[in-house]
Amino acid sequence: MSEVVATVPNGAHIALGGFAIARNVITIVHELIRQQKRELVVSQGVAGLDTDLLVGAGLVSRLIIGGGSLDRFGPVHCINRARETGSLLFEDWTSLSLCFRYLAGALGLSFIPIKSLIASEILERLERGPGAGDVKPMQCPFTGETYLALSALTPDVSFVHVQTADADGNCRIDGPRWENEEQAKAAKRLIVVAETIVPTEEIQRTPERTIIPGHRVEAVIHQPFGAHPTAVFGCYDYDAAHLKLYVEHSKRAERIGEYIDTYIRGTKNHPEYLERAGGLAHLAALKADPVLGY
Amino acid sequence: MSEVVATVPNGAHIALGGFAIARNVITIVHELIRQQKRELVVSQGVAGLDTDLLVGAGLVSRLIIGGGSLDRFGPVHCINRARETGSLLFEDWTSLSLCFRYLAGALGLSFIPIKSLIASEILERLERGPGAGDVKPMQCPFTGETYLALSALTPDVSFVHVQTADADGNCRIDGPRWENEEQAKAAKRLIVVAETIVPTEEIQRTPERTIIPGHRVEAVIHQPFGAHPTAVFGCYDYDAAHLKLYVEHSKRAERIGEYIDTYIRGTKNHPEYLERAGGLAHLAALKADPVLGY
Amino acid sequence: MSEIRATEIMVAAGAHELKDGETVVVGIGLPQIACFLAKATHAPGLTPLLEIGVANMRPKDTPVGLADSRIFYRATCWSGFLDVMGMNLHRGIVDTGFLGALEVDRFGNINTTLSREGGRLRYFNGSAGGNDVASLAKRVIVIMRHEKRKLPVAVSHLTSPGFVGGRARAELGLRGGGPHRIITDKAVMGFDKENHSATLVSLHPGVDLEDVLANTGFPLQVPDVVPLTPLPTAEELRLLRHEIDPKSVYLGGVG
Amino acid sequence: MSEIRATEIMVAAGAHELKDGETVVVGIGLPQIACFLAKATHAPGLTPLLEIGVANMRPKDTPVGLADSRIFYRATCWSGFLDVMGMNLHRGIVDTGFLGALEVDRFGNINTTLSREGGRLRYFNGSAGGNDVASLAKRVIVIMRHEKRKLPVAVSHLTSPGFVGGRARAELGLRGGGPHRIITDKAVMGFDKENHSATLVSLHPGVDLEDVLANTGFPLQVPDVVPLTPLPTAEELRLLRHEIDPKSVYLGGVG
Repeated sequence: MSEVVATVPNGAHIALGGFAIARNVITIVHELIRQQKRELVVSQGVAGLDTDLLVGAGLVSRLIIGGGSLDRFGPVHCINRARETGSLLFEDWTSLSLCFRYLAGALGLSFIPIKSLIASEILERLERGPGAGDVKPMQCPFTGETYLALSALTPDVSFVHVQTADADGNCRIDGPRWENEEQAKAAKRLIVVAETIVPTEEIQRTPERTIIPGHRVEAVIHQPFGAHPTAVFGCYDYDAAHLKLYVEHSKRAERIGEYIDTYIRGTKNHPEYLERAGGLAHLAALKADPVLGY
Repeated sequence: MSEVVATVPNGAHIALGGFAIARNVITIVHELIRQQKRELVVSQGVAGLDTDLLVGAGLVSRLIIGGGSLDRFGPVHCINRARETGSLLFEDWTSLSLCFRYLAGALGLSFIPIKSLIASEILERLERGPGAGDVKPMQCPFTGETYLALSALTPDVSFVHVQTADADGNCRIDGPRWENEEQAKAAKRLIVVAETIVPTEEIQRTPERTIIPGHRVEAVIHQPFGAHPTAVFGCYDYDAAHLKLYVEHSKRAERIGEYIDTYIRGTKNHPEYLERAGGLAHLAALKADPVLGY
Repeated sequence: MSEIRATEIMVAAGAHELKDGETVVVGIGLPQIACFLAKATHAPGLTPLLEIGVANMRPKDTPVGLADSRIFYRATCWSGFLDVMGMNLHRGIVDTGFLGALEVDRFGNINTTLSREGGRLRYFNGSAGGNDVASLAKRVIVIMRHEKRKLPVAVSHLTSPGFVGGRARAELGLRGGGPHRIITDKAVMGFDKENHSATLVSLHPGVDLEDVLANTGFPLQVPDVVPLTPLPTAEELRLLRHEIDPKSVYLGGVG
Repeated sequence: MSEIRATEIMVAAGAHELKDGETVVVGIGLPQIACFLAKATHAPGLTPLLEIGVANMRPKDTPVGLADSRIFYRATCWSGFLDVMGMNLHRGIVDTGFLGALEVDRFGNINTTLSREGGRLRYFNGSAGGNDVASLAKRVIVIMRHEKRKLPVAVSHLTSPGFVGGRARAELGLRGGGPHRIITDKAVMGFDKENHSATLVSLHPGVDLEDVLANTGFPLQVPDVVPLTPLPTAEELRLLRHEIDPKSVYLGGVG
């Protein structure tokens, strides 16, 4: 685990597979913070606790996101504060435009056309900012229709948290998958964190459920409750109490450090973090109902 | 069934979801022949018995395919003969280029770039033939790399044979799916033939297996053995005896009519065809082993 | 039956805009509640889509947001952005996009990115799928609280385009039909076919015109005759209060 | 043990070209047999892909073709063209493309579309994924029968590009590395780094140079020293005959 994260160089472009408060790669985020990585470029469709923490801990120099939210628990305070103070390069995109950029990367295309972003201030800001080189108006060679061309997004390392994988990295993702597949397959390196490791025979029973085939995966990390305090459909619900506690800290620049010291820098690894976050008894209460999935 | 096929106008561009001798929409093909449709444009990744029959019966004026085969049972004789005699407009593409053209259609893009076809005689012939308006060299707006732009392919009606659907048209496809998803979602109208109809509650148990959501589907036709004599993974194997018999007829221009009269024009509907093709006892022998899937 | 809440009038008005058989991309909160209400009443064949990759969900518990597993319970399809936003929305088959907003201006431009309260810049969630939906859906319905500062002449940040600068959508290079309705706790607004500027469609019962005009930051076109917004029926209220949002997670406050 | 068949030498030679850990798109027939042999011996970490959307299949029965359910038995992933041909091949991560052919010329151009026997034009299966694989894989291996008419100076139809006109791949605008080996029932051929023309790599035991030259339609470059193609080991023969193709569906005749 820590060895895997150690292979991520400072300044790397990492992509995270979480969405708001669902399937965040908390295991990875915590370890990146413990190892005090610097100058990271982070891309993600809709940022959640994962990226908010990385920004709060000061690891990020540039953000490429379509949005950010902790759902009803509040906004991504650290990210928004960083924008307000201009402490990092910020690229504001949309869910579909980032998905298309990852898709282009996954397909080995250097660009892809799109019909959104057009006539918006999002585009104006991209054209004035660090994203200027990644958007360009173009015409369809056949119809002449005007599109916005987007450059492909190919992260150095993509991290995704899944419910089920085998030792070879064949991954199942249950519930909606937002841009997980395109993001994972666009990346130069792919690292998976799985709640459950199953034998390959189990994967072979329903190969149509394999969203990411093993030959694309560099490493599989087995970490139950690896996305806590965010939710993993079919495994456990989000930890409302812990999310409230997090927002209490993230709200103020001077308090986020407290959270990071207590729960991340103050713990050696994810199991220790889980202990500090309430331990087995507390986690047991979050376990998903097998029928409901939450 | 026959009402559904009756809604397909002469001259329509139809796309078929079969591949060689797997999951051909035989039910649909037979009915198109019984209704003596004319001037059809047919597109498909890799043509099989389905399109070979339509060409053999003289329904097709233009073919847009990436290849054709009946696997070890032989080539697609009717299609190849039509090319040799020049009796129809023929566009020769590749698996990926057609998949990309359907993908563009499915995404609402009027074009998509690709790095295959380049420097081949396939491209030369397309540029000289009816496909001339659908390929054009272009540069990436960012890297300047040269691509071949392909126009989107949006069939008037797409037909796909699936293992499982519910009454609303939510479809599962087991086994490999070639270009089924992109083709189905590129089409203006989508008609599904299913081996088994399950209650929606069953679809809701594993929504991650729904490849085509119901709101995209205009009609669902329930027809067990609807793909006979081709194979449907998990349901039944191809009918080797019948395929040999078909090839015996398709080999010679003067004999294909015999097959069509006996098995298609000479039968009122698919159940009657199945009777003539050997009936229950014969079909029972083709049923798939639940573990092997064939 | 207790007094009808403004939120209940809003979601009923939203529901009445949706036709049976439509495909609708819904945002979290009141849009989703309105969609479920329509589906439970006159539009059983409606297909609600969530940008994250969900079709036709039938939640039994009220979710706290788009990433809450509760919202995709009993869906008939789980996919991702590429299917919902790409192969449905960008494909051009989404009839209605149903959104919330921080600010909406006279031309239906939407801001979900930032606010400038007392000169201080504050950032919010950004677009996520909002800009994509506003750009590509055949029509867009916004549901929000009716406040002068939330309905300015021009949004402080144009996150999602309406009739930008009062121009036609085709002129802007956009495929989608653009803004259709703004539904607030006081009124329902639409857009003028000619000048694309906001016009009053109906007033909620008990709300007078002056109140609306005083609380609207942009010049609102008012027709000679302004009908009343139909109240939710008793059955609609029962569904909202006992089945769709029994804990008043969304109907409690104005989203 | 019965006499070693040419097909067995061919698939063994093909298997020896594949390294452990590689990703390989395989065609039906001898390519797939060679791939399974490599996986069963020195390359357990090899990932075979089928264009139709299959990864890492482990068939127990011999299929009649690419559309035969037998070939995708015990796969670890079922997807489609978009994943295998798009997100693997077009993405540039496929190490080897392993194909059959009707004709291959001195520059490794492949014809799978038509033949001109006695002036009569006959059409065959066309490209399917062949052109895509030849255009995009890092290197391409062709396995076929060694006949003068099947190895002409120039193919009668250039279905899939090699070093077209003897030009470098980059010059042609192609991303993939191009032809690497032609494996026949008489010899193994490669391509000259400079002029990109076919060169002899090894002769199968018992085949003499004159035989090869007499049965090759194009001028074949011959190095001073021509090694012998290693014969399959006893273990490789056992695997081929008893596990991989026990019914000799493919090993019976030269594919």
